[in-house]
Amino acid sequence: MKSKNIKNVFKEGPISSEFIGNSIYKHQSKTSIGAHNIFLGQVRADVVNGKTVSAIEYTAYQDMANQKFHDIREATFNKFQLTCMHIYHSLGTVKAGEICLFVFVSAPHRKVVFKALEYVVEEIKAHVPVFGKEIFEDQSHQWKVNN
Amino acid sequence: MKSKNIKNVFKEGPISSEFIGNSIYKHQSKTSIGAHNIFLGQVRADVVNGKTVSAIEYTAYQDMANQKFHDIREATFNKFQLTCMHIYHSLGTVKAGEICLFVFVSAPHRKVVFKALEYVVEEIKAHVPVFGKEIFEDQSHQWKVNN
Amino acid sequence: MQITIKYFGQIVEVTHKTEETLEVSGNQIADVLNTLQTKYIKLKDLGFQIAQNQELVSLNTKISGAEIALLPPFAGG
Amino acid sequence: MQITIKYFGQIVEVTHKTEETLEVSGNQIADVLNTLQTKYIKLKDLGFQIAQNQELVSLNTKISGAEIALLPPFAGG
Repeated sequence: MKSKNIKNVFKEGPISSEFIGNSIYKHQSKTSIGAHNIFLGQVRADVVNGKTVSAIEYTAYQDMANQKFHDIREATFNKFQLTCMHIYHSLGTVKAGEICLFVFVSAPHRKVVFKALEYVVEEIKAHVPVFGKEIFEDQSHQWKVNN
Repeated sequence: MKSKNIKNVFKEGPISSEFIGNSIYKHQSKTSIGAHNIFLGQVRADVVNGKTVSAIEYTAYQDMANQKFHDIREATFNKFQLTCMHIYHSLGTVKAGEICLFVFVSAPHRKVVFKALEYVVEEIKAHVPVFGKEIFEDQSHQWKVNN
Repeated sequence: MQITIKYFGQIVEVTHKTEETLEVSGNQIADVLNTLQTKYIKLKDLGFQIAQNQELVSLNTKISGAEIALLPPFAGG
Repeated sequence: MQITIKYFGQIVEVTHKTEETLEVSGNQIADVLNTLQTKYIKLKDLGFQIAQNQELVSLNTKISGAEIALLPPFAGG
């Protein structure tokens, strides 16, 4: 297996605002940082044919996904001068309004964090094998596709 | 005065991670949002001629600054399809490692939030009359200049 | 060759299982796909990519014996 | 004309006050600047922009009677 030293990016259920706040707090001891940029993916209550999405149930090919997250992380550190980067993705049920993706990049100066964050998020959307089942209020479902 | 209906963007002292976490929490009832992007400016402990910055003391031409923040807000909503936007800036003393700027943009889909956030931050840096006195550990100081 | 195959997302609605080991004859990924489409006719209606040993592969990639996975469209984030 | 003038940041280290009202003769912002540079010689060493009624103005802008401010380089964020 390739999964040596590969972090587990997944968290069961939604990512709480307390977790995010605490993650920000932990970076206040890193006084070389001047700029943080955070992306949060939140589950939308989309209406499809009159039915409203109430939650997304996430599954993943976890070994491959963690490998891809690792590769994205390495590529991002190679491309951009970042001080640190953190990625968390939900598995299982995340209700509408709850957060399913948390990407956090930090650097001494701001310009690089904008480019780095967008790069990371687009790479995740394109290359990480995560699957989302959109559950409607009547318990029917459809499969989410990134665009 | 032009300051009718102009929000006050300034907060006395640093912006806490709890405040940011709570602001994220409040957006979980807005279920049309799919993507948040957050910029945080953090005071760096820069070393200049062997002396380390321990804090920045912020002052501002407050009426003009709030008017500029308002103008930036209006321009951003005109340029980008956002659901909401929040800006907070510190006044007074913010120690190294603490947060002095919090910009929060949200939209149904992700692509627009990256562009909008960078636009807002660059506009703030260029056009808002805020002044920063970098205080060194020996209480001497120098004046910060954005670049 | 005995190959372990994993199924994800919408694919599981057709296979009704998340993993199985199958005997595959032939030496290309295309041969795996043929075996699977014979066993699960409805697979032909679904869009998916195929990974071998956690890397996306094409139909003419050689079968290595490593784990194969059928991956429907990604929906992370 | 009586003009209220505000000082910010490093400018205050030269004027030792944050605000004052001065009598200015002439009708352009350049005349305000001349008055100030006569009163505070060290102002010539500092970089700043001038705002009138909370908008940046140039030296040949007409004095409107509204509040004027001397703004050193911005350092927000």
